[in-house]
Order: sequence, then C-alpha cells, then structure tokens
Amino acid sequence: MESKLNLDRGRVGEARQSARRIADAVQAEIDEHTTSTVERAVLRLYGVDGVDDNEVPLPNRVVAAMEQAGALHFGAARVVGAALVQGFAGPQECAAAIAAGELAIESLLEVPVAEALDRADAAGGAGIERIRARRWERLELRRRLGSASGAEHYVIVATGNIHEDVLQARAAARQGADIIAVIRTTGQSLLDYVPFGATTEGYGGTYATQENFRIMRAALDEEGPRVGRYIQLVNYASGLCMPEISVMGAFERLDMLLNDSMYGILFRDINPLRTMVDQSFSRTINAFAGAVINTGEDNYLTTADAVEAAHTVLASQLINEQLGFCAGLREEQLGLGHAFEIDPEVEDGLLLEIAQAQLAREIFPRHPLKYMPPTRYMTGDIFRGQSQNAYFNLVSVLTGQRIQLLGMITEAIHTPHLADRQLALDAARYAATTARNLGQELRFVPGGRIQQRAAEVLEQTVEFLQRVEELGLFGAIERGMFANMARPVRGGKGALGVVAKAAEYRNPFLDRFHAELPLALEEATHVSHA
Amino acid sequence: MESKLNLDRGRVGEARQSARRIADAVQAEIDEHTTSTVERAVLRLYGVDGVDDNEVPLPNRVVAAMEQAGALHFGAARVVGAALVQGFAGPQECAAAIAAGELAIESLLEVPVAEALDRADAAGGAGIERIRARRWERLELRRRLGSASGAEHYVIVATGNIHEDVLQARAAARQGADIIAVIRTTGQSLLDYVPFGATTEGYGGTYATQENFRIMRAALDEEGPRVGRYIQLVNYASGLCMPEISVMGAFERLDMLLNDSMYGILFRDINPLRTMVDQSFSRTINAFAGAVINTGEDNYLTTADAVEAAHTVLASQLINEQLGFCAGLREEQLGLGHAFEIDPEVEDGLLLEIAQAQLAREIFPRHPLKYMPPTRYMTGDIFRGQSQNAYFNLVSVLTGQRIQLLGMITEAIHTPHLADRQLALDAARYAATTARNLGQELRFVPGGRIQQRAAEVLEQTVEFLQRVEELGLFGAIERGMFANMARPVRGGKGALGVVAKAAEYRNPFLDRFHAELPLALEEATHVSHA
Amino acid sequence: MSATREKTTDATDQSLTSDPTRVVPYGDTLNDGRLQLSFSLPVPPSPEAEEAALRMLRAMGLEDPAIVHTRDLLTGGTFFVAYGSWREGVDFTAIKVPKAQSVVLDRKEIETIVESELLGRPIRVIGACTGSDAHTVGIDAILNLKGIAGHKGLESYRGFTVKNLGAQVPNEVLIAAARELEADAVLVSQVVTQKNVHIHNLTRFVELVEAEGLRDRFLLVLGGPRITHELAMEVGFDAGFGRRSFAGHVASFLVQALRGRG
Amino acid sequence: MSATREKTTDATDQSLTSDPTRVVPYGDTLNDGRLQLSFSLPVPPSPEAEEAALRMLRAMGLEDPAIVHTRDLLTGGTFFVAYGSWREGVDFTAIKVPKAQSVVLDRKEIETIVESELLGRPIRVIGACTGSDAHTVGIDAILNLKGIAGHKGLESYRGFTVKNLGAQVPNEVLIAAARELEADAVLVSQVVTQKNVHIHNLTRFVELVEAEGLRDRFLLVLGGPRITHELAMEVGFDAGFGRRSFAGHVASFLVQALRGRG
Ligand code: B12
Ligand code: B12
Ligand SMILES: Cc1ncc(COP(=O)(O)O)c(C=O)c1O
Ligand SMILES: Cc1ncc(COP(=O)(O)O)c(C=O)c1O
Repeated sequence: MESKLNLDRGRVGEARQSARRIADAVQAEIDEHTTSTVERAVLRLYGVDGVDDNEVPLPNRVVAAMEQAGALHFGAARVVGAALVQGFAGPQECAAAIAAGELAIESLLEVPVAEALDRADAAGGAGIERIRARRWERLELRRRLGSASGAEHYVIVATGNIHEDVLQARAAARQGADIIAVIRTTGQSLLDYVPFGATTEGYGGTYATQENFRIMRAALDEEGPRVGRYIQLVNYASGLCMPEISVMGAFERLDMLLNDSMYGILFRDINPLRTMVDQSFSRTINAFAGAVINTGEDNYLTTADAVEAAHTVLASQLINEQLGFCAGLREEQLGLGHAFEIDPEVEDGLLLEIAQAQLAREIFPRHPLKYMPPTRYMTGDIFRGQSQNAYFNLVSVLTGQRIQLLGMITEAIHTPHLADRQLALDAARYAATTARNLGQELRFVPGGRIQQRAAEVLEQTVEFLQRVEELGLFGAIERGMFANMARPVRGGKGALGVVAKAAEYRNPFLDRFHAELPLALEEATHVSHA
Repeated sequence: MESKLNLDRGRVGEARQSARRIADAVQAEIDEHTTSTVERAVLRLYGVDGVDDNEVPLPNRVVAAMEQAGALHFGAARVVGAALVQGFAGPQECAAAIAAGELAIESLLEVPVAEALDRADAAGGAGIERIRARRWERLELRRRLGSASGAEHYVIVATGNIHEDVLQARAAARQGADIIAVIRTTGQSLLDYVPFGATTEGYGGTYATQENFRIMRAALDEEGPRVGRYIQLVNYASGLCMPEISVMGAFERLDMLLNDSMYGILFRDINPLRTMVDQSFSRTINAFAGAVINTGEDNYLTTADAVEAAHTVLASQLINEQLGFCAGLREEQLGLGHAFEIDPEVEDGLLLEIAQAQLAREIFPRHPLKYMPPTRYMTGDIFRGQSQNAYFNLVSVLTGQRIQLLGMITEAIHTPHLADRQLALDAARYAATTARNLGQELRFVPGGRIQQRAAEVLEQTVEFLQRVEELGLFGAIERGMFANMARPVRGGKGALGVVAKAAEYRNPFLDRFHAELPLALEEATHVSHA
Repeated sequence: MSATREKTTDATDQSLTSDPTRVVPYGDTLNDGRLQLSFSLPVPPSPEAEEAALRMLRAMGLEDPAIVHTRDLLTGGTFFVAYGSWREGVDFTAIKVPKAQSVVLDRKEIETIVESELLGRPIRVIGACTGSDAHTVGIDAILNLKGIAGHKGLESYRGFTVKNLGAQVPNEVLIAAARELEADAVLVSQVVTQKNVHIHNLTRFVELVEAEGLRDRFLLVLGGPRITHELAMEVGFDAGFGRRSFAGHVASFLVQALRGRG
Repeated sequence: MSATREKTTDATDQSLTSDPTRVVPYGDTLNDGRLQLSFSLPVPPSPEAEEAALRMLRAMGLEDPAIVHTRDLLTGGTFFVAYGSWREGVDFTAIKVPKAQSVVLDRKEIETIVESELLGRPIRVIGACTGSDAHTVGIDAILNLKGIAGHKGLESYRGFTVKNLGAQVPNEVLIAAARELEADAVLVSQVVTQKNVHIHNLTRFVELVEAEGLRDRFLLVLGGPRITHELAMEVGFDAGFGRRSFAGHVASFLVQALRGRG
C-alpha cells in the first residue's frame, strides 16, 4: 500500500520496538502466573459445564475448592488428570463430584504429578478438536457463503432478552449487516463467573452465556444462506472471565471477541496483573479458534479528548498488537480499535479524523481495524447525529477501515431500535457506494494539515511509549497515563484470583495451542482487504 | 487558483469562444427587438406604478394602449416624453390618464420624436438615481455589517403569505442564513403582469410584488444589525416579466435575482425570442443595480440525468456567462447554477459530483457559483435525506462554492418548515466548520477517475457547443438539446409581446445603464471568495 | 448427579407482535409502542415549554414521553425531538383497504384483456399536469414510453393510445382535449399541495366535467406523490395513485374498470 | 385619479402563535399544528399496513396524517415516516413547572449564602454512579474540579466538601460512605435506563436509606441524561437534574434547600 501520509517509517519502527519491549516485560510476568478464571477456562476446555442448584457454574465450584485447598497454583489440569487416574468417567463427572462434596482436592493431589499430567494432556484432545472443528466449519461456511468485500458493517443488538436479540439480529442480517454483536448486560464484566443458560433479563445488553451464544449462532447460521453471506457473531471476552468466555466463543463459533489487554484495568478497575494473565490465555484461545479480536482504544476517547489524546490511542494499539503477538494472534486477527470522536465543533475536525484513521491504516496495514462511530458527541439531535454518522461513514470508506461499527442516530438516547439499525445500515451502504473509490482518488498535500497531524501524533506516540517503557506498563497505568485512569498495580477487583504458578504447573491447552500457532493466513478468518 | 483537475486550458478557451459566438449571434437579434414587458419595465423605471380597479397594473394599461395603437415598437419612452412635452406633471400622471382613457397614444405620437425623446432622456434620471442610491446603500450596509467569509448559506421561505414569510425569514436570519429567497407562487411566471401590493395567498410560494419586496427588505434590514451581518434578499426575475421584476428588485434593493437566459423557454414554454430580449434588458438592469444573478442550470438535472447531461450544464453556464457579459454583468455578478443531483445509488457518484463542482469552480474562478442541493433524489426518507445533504454540504465546502443553497430533509414532502431550515443551517455550518480547510489539503490523483471525469465533461461540452453554434441557439433549443425540451422558435407563451424596434426606437435606460457599466469591482456586490 | 442441571432453549422465530388485533409500534421490545416525534412549539425554550411538549404528547395518548433534544429556534419557538409509547393498538384484522384496482396485472394480462374483452379498439388515454402545477416528471413517468425505474409508460402497452398535454394545463383545455380525443380515461397529475391548492384545482375540474355532462364518459384518474386513493375518491375521481405508482398499476385499473363498465 | 389606488401594509412582527391558551406545533403556518413522526409497525409493508399507520395517527388525534415514506424492515416490520397536525392545543398559561430550585444563583451568591447563612461549616456532598452503571462522565462533570463545557464542578465552589466515589458503586457502599462523611447531600447518577434498571436501583436505594432511618439526614439528589425532576420526586429523591445540568444548578438547589431546612 502506497503511503498517503508520507510517514517516517523509522519512527514507526521505533514505536513498534518500544511496544515490543513493553509487551515482553509484561509477558514475562504473565508467564509466571495463573488465575481463577484461567483455570476455570481450562475446566471448560475439558468440557466441564453446568451449574449447581444455586446457579453457581461447576468450573467455579471446582476452582473454589482448589482455592480452599490452596491448590490453584498447580492448575486445574492436574486435578482433572488425577481424577481420571482415579477412575472418574470424565472431567464433568469429576467436577460434579467435587461440587457435590464427594471428592476432595487434597485426595487428588496425592495422585503422582506426572501421571496426573499425562492423563490431563491426553484428555485435552477432545476440547481442542471441538474448537478445531468449529474453525474449519467457519472457513467452509465463509468460503461457501462469501462475505463483504469492503468494510464489514457491524451493528449491535442489546435488548437484554436473547430471544428478542435473535429477532433483531435476524432482521439486521437481512437489512445488510455483516457482523452482529450481542452487547452484554451492564455489570456482567464484574461477575466472577459466567452465567448459565438462555437469559431474558439483561439491562443495556444481554448476558453472555454459552447457551445464548449457541442460540444466536444457530439463528445467524440460518440467516447466512438466506442473505447470501456469512454473518459474523461477536461478544465480549472482557472483565473477570476473559478466558472462559473465549472458550465458550470458541465452542460456539463466535467470529470476533472484544478482547483488550487493558480495558478491564482502566474501565472496570480490575486488577492489572489479573487482567494481563487473563487476556494472554484468552487471546491464545481466540488465536487458535481463528477468531478476530477487537481492542478497546475507542473507549479512551469517551473520557479523554480525541484531539489531545490521539497518541494514547496509537500507543495502546501498538501495545495491544505486541501482546497479541505474544499470545499467538496474527495481524489478520487483530481488530485494533479507534474511533471518530472529535467534537463536531472543532474547526477542521474532519481533517484530524482523516489523519488519524489513515495513520492507523498505514501503521497496521494488514490488520482488520475496528472503527467506532461518534458516540460521545452524539446528542438527542438525531438529525445532526445522522450528519455525524455520514462523515464517519465517509472517512471509513476513504481510509479503508475494515470493521466498521455503525453509528446510530439514537446513540445518546437508547440502545438501538429495530429501525435505527436499518437507517444506519442504509447510511453506511450509501457511503460505500457513492464513495467506493474515493480513497484511491485523493492525495493529501505534502506537508499539509493532514500529513502534519499524522506526523505529530506519531511523534507523540514514540515519546509516550518511551515513557511507558521506562515506567513499565504497570507503572504507566498506575500513573494514569492511559485514559486518565490511575490504577494501582495491587488494587482492583479480582486480585485474589491471581497466583504464582507452581513449578510443576501445567496448562496443556496453552501449550498445545501455542504449538499449533500461528494459523495459516487462509485459516485466520478475516483476511484484511485493506 | 491552482488547478486540481489539470484541465486542458486550450479546450476551456475553445468552449468559451464558441459560447461567445453563440451569444453574439443571439444578441444581434435581441438588439433588434423589444417586448411588452421591456416597455412596462421602462415605464416602471419612470416611476409608473399602481393598479386600476381591476387590479391591472398601470404599466400594463399603458402598454396595452400602445399595442392597440400599434405603437409598441416606438418604445414607451417616447410616449412618456411626449406626454411630458404636452404638459403632464409626470410619467405616473401620464399613465393614469392613458388608463382612464383620457389620453390617446395616437395624440402623443404627434409630438415631434426628437423633442419627445429628449424629454424622455431627461425624465429617466430620477429612476436611475433611485437605483444608484440603492446600490450605494447596499455597499454601505455590507461594509458596515459584514458578510459570510466562506460560502453564503441560502434558504428559502415559501409560505405564500408575505407576513408569514417575514416571520420565517427573520427566524432564518437569526438561525444563520446569509441569503433568503422568497419563492414565488406557482404560476406567477406565466402571468403577463406583476401583481400589486402585499399578498397573503400564494401556493408553493408568495407573489413577487414590489410591496412584498419592500416589506421583506425592511424586515431583513432590521435583522442585519441584530445578527451582525447583511442579509441578502432574493427573488425571481423569470417568466413573462423579467425586466419589470428586475426594476422592482433594483428599487427595493434585492441583492440577487434568479435570472436565467433560457429557463423561461425550456421550463415555462415561453417564446424563445421574447425570453432572450427580456433577459437581456433585465440583466442590464441587474448589472446596474449591483445585483447578482442566479442561473438555472440545476433545473436541467431535474428532468435529464445528472451523469449523462453534465456537459449540458457546463455548456449552458458558458452561454449564460456570455449573454450575461453582453448585458453588462461582470463575473462577480454571475451566480451560475449547478447542482448535486446524481442518483445516490450510482457507484462513485460522489466522485462525479466532486469532479463537476470543481470543474465549475475552475472554469468560473471569479464567479459566485450557485450550488443546488439534492432535490430530485430526495425522498420521504428524511434520514437518508440528511445524509445526502451532508455530502452535498461537504462537496460544497471542498470545492469552494459560494452561493450554497441548503438542502431540506423534507424536500420531497413540503415547502420548508421553520425547523427544517434550522436543521439545514446547522448541518451546513457543521460541514463548514469540520471541513473548513479540507479543500486545501486534498489533491486528485493525476489521470484518476475525478480528473478523467472532468476532462470528459469538458470534451463533451466543447463538442456540444460546436453543434449549438452550427444550429444557432434557437435551432439547438428547437431540437431539444437542452433539458430534453424541444421549443419551436415561434412557439411558446408571450410571442405576441415581441416586436421589431422602429428605427427611432429609444430606451434611455438601456443606453444609460450600458454607458455606466461595468461596475467597479468594489461596486459589484458579491466579491467571490473562491 | 443432583448438583448439576442442564438448561436449554430453542430460538423460536418470534414475531414482532403478540396480537394482531392490538398492533402497536415496535421499538426494540415486543409491544413497547415506541415512536419518535419532532416538532416546533411557538414558545421560547424553558421548562414550561418542555412541560407543554410533554402535555401535548400525553394528550396524544403517549406513555412515557421523553424529550431528548430541544433547540432554540431564535424567534420565539423551540424545536423538540421526543420519544413516546403508543399502546392503544390498531386492530389489524379489521382493516380492509379500498384499492384502486382489485388486482395488479402484468403486461401480458392487460394486453390480452384489451384485445379480447374490451372495446375492440385501443383505449384512449389523455393526461396532464393541471392548473399552475408544472411538475411533469410524474405524469411523464406514467404515460411516456420511457417510463421510470424500469417500468415503461402506458405508451408502451399494446392497445393504448396516449396523449400527454404536459405542464400547467388549464382544466378547460384538458376537458376540451379529452372530448376531442373521445378519451376513455383522463389522467391528472398534481404535485404541489401547499395550502391544498390541488384540492381547489381538482374540485373545480370535477365540477367542470360534471357541468358539461361528461362525468360518465371518462374514467377520471388522479396521481401525485401526496395523492391517496381515498383522497381521489373524495374529490370525485375514480381512482388515485401515490408514490411509487407505475403505468402497470394504472393500466390494470383501467382495463378492469372498463371491463366493469361493460 | 380614480383609476389608480395605492395599497400598502406594514410588516408587523407577528408571533408564532395566536393563542397562548391553545398552543399547537408550528410547521410553516400559524396553527398548522404540523409534526413529524417515525416508527415501525410489526406488519409487512402493504396498503393495509399504511392504513394501520394512518389509523394510529388518527387515534393520536392527528389531522391530515400523511405517510411520506415506508421501508420494509425485512422481518415482518415496516418503518414509516409520517406527518400530521395536532390542533387540540395545550393551555400554556396553565403550566406551572415544579423546579428543583426556585432560582439559579451565581457562584458568588451561592458562596455568600454558604458563608453567611448556613451551617457555619462546609456543605458535605458525596456522589456516585450507582448499581451496575459505569457512566462516570456525568457525575464527574458535576462534582470534579474540571467540570464540563466551561462550568467548573462543585469542588471548585468555596464552602463545599466533595467526595466522588465513581462508577458501579453498590447502594450499600454509598450509604455507608455518606453516613461516615456525615454528608448533607447524596448525589446519585444514573445513565443506563434500559428496561427501567435505574428505577429499580433508585427505589432500592431510597428504601435502604429509609430502612436505616437516614432519610431526614440527607438531601437526595438525582441526575442523568434521562432524568427529570418529576421522576426524581417520584422515586423519593428531593431533586432531579437532566441533560445540560451543571454544578451551579445543583449548588443553587442545595443552598436553598438547606436554608429551607434551617
Ligand atoms: C423536479 C422538481 C421541480 C422541477 C419540475 C420539472 C418538471 N418538468 O417536472 C422544477 C425545478 C421546474 C420545479 C419547480 C417548482 N417546484 Co418542484 N420539485 C421537484 C422535485 C425535486 C422532484 C419532483 C419529481 O420530479 N419527482 C419524480 C416523479 C417521478 O415523482 P412524482 O411526481 O411523485 O410521480 C410519481 C407518483 O407521484 C405518481 N404520479 C404522479 N403524477 C401522476 C399522475 C397520474 C395520473 C398517476 C396515475 C400517477 C402519478 O407516479 C409517478 C411515478 O411513480 C420535488 C421534490 C421531490 N424530491 O419530490 C419538488 C417539489 C415537488 N416542488 C415543489 C415546489 C413548491 C416547486 C415550485 C412551486 C417552487 C417555486 N415556487 O418556484 C416550482 C414551480 C413549479 C410549478 N409551477 O409547479 C414542492 C411542492 C411542495 C408541496 N407539496 O406543495 C416540492 C415537494 C419541493 C419542496 N419541498 O418544496 N420543481
Ligand atoms: C461514554 C459512554 C460510555 C463509556 C463510559 C465511560 C465513563 N467512564 O463514563 C463506556 C464506553 C465505558 C460505556 C459503556 C457502556 N455504555 Co455507554 N455511553 C457513553 C456515551 C457515549 C456518552 C455518555 C457521556 O459520557 N455523556 C456525557 C455526560 C457529561 O453527560 P451525562 O452523563 O448526561 O451527564 C450530564 C447530565 O445528565 C447531568 N448528570 C449526570 N449525572 C448526574 C448526577 C447528578 C447528581 C446531577 C445533578 C447531574 C447529573 O449532568 C451532566 C453534565 O451536564 C453514551 C451515549 C451518549 N452520547 O450520550 C452511551 C450510553 C449512555 N451507554 C449506554 C450503554 C447501554 C452502555 C453499556 C451498558 C453497553 C454495554 N452493554 O456494553 C456499556 C456498559 C457501561 C455500564 N456498565 O454502565 C447507553 C444507555 C442506554 C440507556 N438509556 O439505557 C448509551 C445511551 C448509548 C446507547 N445508545 O446505547 N459507555
Ligand atoms: C474491549 C471492551 N471490552 C468490553 C466492553 C464492554 O463493557 P463491559 O465491560 O461493561 O461488558 C467494551 C465496551 O466498549 C470494550 O471496548
Ligand atoms: C432561473 C429560475 N427562474 C425561475 C424559477 C422559478 O420558477 P417559476 O418560473 O415557477 O417561478 C427557477 C426555479 O428553480 C429558476 O431556476
């Protein structure tokens, strides 16, 4: 791709190297630790599922028992392996027995480690094959049904009721959506478990449960052939259960997961180390599942100013990229986030938006960038909102963004109505048609406002990353360098769920996934068309 | 101004020369003729005004009497001059006497021609000074109050009731409009007289009357100081009374008049020669009054296709320009029309719109181009309409259009509501702010789709004008080469009102106006900021 | 294993309404009745103005009215964007719409009827955009060969003779021409509707036709973007066609109505 | 000269309404009552669907309803854009809006009242965005120094001690903190309103405050973009603030309410 911004490639390289070193330092810490949700994810990968009479999921019951026994740092795989050695029919039976109080962790720890881990390794095959099967299924469906050639138009459903979500998601597919995200209910990210079964009672969104995933996947698979393209499904692997949700997503063939490395820390006050460990494993799962992840840099601009904090977005994208690479994701799976969030009252704001969007495009040429529409400066003036979205859609087409979230005129009012999505899809399609090749036809004046702005943001990013590197990522977060949120490294929710791994710790899935990564380009689901 | 389109300047010159020759040929015919409305305009310039008991305007009564006496070809000036020689107190008294049947045209023709014409020349001074005073007044007000630096935002009022129009025009001024056009009632263009007095009963618009002009002018002059800028007033000098309305506009300080050379022929089936003679004198009046005229090329695209007929727009602009020059207008007074009328379903339609708008800008660099918003492809979907207008506004800013008519989301539904204008003004201001310097920052790829399109339209225009030149303008019109409307040269309304001038014909105003033209740049009201 | 229990449900293909006898708008939840409004009130922005807006919304029968945006119109007026829920319900099962023609036929069917069942000569149609109205694109789309949006005009149908008088045709001129042509149907287009100018013009047209004793000689067909069949009937026409009408609709009506007349 | 007659009129500065006791929307003509609506009906596009829409509009009391756009939502639904006239009228002279505070004071006035007339100590204010709601920008705008849109937050006022607990604060935690701080006022922000989650959460909050016998100890102030003063009163708060509220409004209310309490 020819550069329109005439970027200093050397500076881009420096920024990336800086991010690389920042990520490596964090990864070293990650490798030493595990967390309660990582181990619950391991149990889920073994097929453990279901809830007890108090709606507590079995993986939670098992991990709670391990924690009580002070055994979390050995890893759940050993527990499962040991139970199998002891003759349990399978991981589910083992978990049920532990939950029923019929099987003590202590007794399982008496099984010789090597023997337990051998069985654990072997038992993991089923889960891995289940995911692999889903991955191939997706490839096959996408090949058969085809998908959007330009930007993928992404809309949300958020009724709180999975059945109503289904209705609306089907409608959205027919109305032209390529990607459908089921927004989560407020508060779920702070639940230290994943709810179970079909749910109908969310607020501002619907619970992420495996059953809800399955229901929606089935509905969209029905719509695909009808509308003549594969409809992608998205949910959130954020919060206190990142890896578990990733497992569920992998099992139910979710195509995309919101899966940021820092979002939980900054926006949900989750313990930093916990988040880092969780994101790492969850991303490895997503990498192997062939899913695309979306990062959440757009969120920075809901509290920080989009003009002043532009470089923090780019810096975070670079860090997310490197941490993603550490977890085994490839470029084509990295839906790095950014957003059209400059105050419409800013003079030449559109020039700055173009600069920023093009900057992301050129620095991440093979990445399916996730471009967020205006939200912060949307008001109850739905007509002005329609104009804002028109310019957003245009910039998206102009700069070749790939995952285009669609702006809703009612953004400041309510979660989208059925007709809001239709209007948004119509507007995005209009932009895509009328400006199809506009990007190819336009050049920016050398040294002009747009090029200057891009250079300035790049420069600030290099400096910013140097400071982060000096402080270490945790130190920088502690100082509020991202999104103006200061998060102490020992603070935050879920800190208790982090433990240093024992020497003999084993997570067979992590090892197997990494061994088989990176996926071949044709296996990485989303081939960026940029 | 640097060319972004890399136009072949030689071809532009050829096109202009062709248009020049076309105009000259027409002007030769114009110079030989006068019409009933030209002579009524002369009477109005002498101050003749008022209506009889049947609401027939006095200028019509006088001209009717002249026609009956077979004396129209001598010109009304001679009649007025003769009456003065005969001792009438003034032109108004003379007209009243003729209307009352107390004074016969025949008797006036007995007054020696030279003597009558001398008095006629002298009596014209008052009308000329009245217009000159208005022109200086405008200059002074504009200097004092200032005006828009970028595009001038132009909205319409069209309630049918002048008092309600005033209310809405005042609102529009406060809401940010720079230019306010009072749309005429349907059908007025086919009236062979100008109604009199304040009116409250129009359909789709309000009668153009001198009193209505006065009322609106007074209201806007009150708003000017309040909103801190001079508010321009527009009406229509089209139809069967072009020169008369121009006189009224000149007397009441209208700043802009829709005043096309071919509109009446094509869209109102008015006799071609009549229209040509009328447009010529009315434009000379406007030239002297320091008004800007707007041409109506945008109308072609309401019946012809904007992609296929693009070159007819440019050809017509060039002809309008040359006929305008013949009439004494200068470039800064030529608000040549064009429009954003490509079907939103057309792939790359926006590129074509940009090409066309930039083409007009580069071929007419000093002209205050009048850019019309989407109308034809507006539908009842007011939300899509808002997007269409957003792109129109953007192209307008991007290509430096000067007179920017604002699109209404309810274009396909009703004449604008109070709030529709507010929304339109807000949307235009948003574009002007957010994309202020976008035009300066963008270049088109050499030889790319945009440049190619511009070159293609230019090429077609050159060829088209050659054909028009061969056929003569009347011949081309007869063959339906403009707007797909075939208009026979002898056909159409108002043909009876055209007569060949007598040898001793005199129109003192025409001569005096021409003698004092062109206005100095600082006197031409609108200095193009392109 | 009593400690675990499996839940599962199936995605049933629900509908957007629960009760066809009580149809209400659908926002994002079954029966939420949500709708959007915008309007200007002739009072300056103030809490009282908002209250006035809310009272109006309630008087319209809207529940949970919410004003989401206000804008000073700077001339003693305020613009509002609002949402509210209308839950009274329309009985959809009770709706029977009088249509201009019972069936929309395809070209073949129409031409066959003309040839085999009708007058034994072409159907003569005359049309115009009347009064001060100069919008010809609509009537041209119906009558002229070219048609619109891929639908050819009436001229393209075998068995029809078509005359299009164009714009701003006085009622008298149209009637005289219809009489001269011995038209079977007279088509009138009206686009400008401000201050009900079309109603005045159309009423006058029908009066003239009746005064000349020609009402039974012609089928009278009306069209335009703001026209409904209902309105056409009210002003004394036989049929009315609104947005997105094509020659095929008109032709279908004509052949069926003429067949009806025997 | 009997053959001529001069007419003239003066542009009187009219108003947008003719009768304040019968206020109706203004489209482009006095008392036209015109307003715009959009909504989806749970039926596929058809003449019957349009008729259902018209019946709904008429049931709302709208005259001359016109459907100007329909769009198939492709799932058994149709989207409509419509216009209609509402001419019943609201009696504007009868409107008295209960406002959170009688007067909006300026900073100086507020600070003077605190110093001279009130408790003789700073007013203690605590605030949070409660329940599962994580939208802190609003409450931050009211409380934090920085404020919003040029209006500094409550922290910037002399005579106020401010504590902001941030996002997703459980009701219990907020109440405990308020008690500990011996707060004069507790400020609650609620932004997410889907399925009335805020009502549930706020009702629970007030119940808890009452159960702990603290209702008279605190002024309870509610805010958020979908909040109205009316709603705040209904759920048991002392005041409510909606869109475009600033610290000054809240401070004005607080000093006047506290003065009221003596
Ligand atoms: C093109 C246009 C013009 C052109 C007309 C060129 C021409 N030769 O027709 C020009 C520029 C000349 C023009 C001028 C004016 N226009 Co005009 N114009 C429009 C515009 C942009 C499009 C109309 C159109 O061509 N639609 C496309 C056709 C195919 O659609 P249609 O007419 O609805 O026809 C379809 C159906 O309605 C139906 N149909 C129509 N007629 C008939 C007849 C029969 C028998 C049948 C069966 C069916 C049928 O079938 C057709 C095909 O599906 C509209 C705005 C808009 N986007 O709608 C304004 C609009 C119609 N114009 C309007 C006005 C007010 C005017 C003026 C009066 C303004 C002025 N005072 O100067 C002038 C004067 C014209 C006059 N004397 O009537 C208003 C009318 C407002 C109202 N509801 O009263 C509109 C809505 C714009 C606005 N918002 O102000 N206009
Ligand atoms: C920024 C934002 C976010 C940020 C929040 C960051 C943060 N730290 O606050 C992030 C990205 C995290 C976020 C997430 C979500 N959001 Co959000 N978000 C927004 C957004 C874009 C802007 C809100 C904002 O900051 N406004 C600016 C402030 C200054 O305005 P304000 O809150 O109205 O405050 C003013 C007044 O209301 C008042 N006020 C407010 N509080 C108080 C309190 C008192 C005491 C007083 C006196 C006054 C007062 O004074 C303030 C200043 O004038 C809105 C859409 C929009 N444009 O409004 C959606 C929006 C609020 N979010 C919404 C939703 C649903 C969510 C999610 C639940 C979605 C999901 N399921 O993932 C999540 C989860 C959050 C959660 N658990 O609550 C919905 C709410 C729908 C509804 N009405 O129920 C909205 C409307 C978007 C939408 N259309 O769907 N969001
Ligand atoms: C990366 C990421 N994760 C998660 C969320 C959703 O938030 P919550 O944590 O409330 O589910 C968002 C929302 O924007 C996000 O960007
Ligand atoms: C040049 C010109 N004159 C006049 C008109 C107005 O039309 P009418 O002749 O109906 O007054 C227009 C409308 O677009 C126009 O462009």
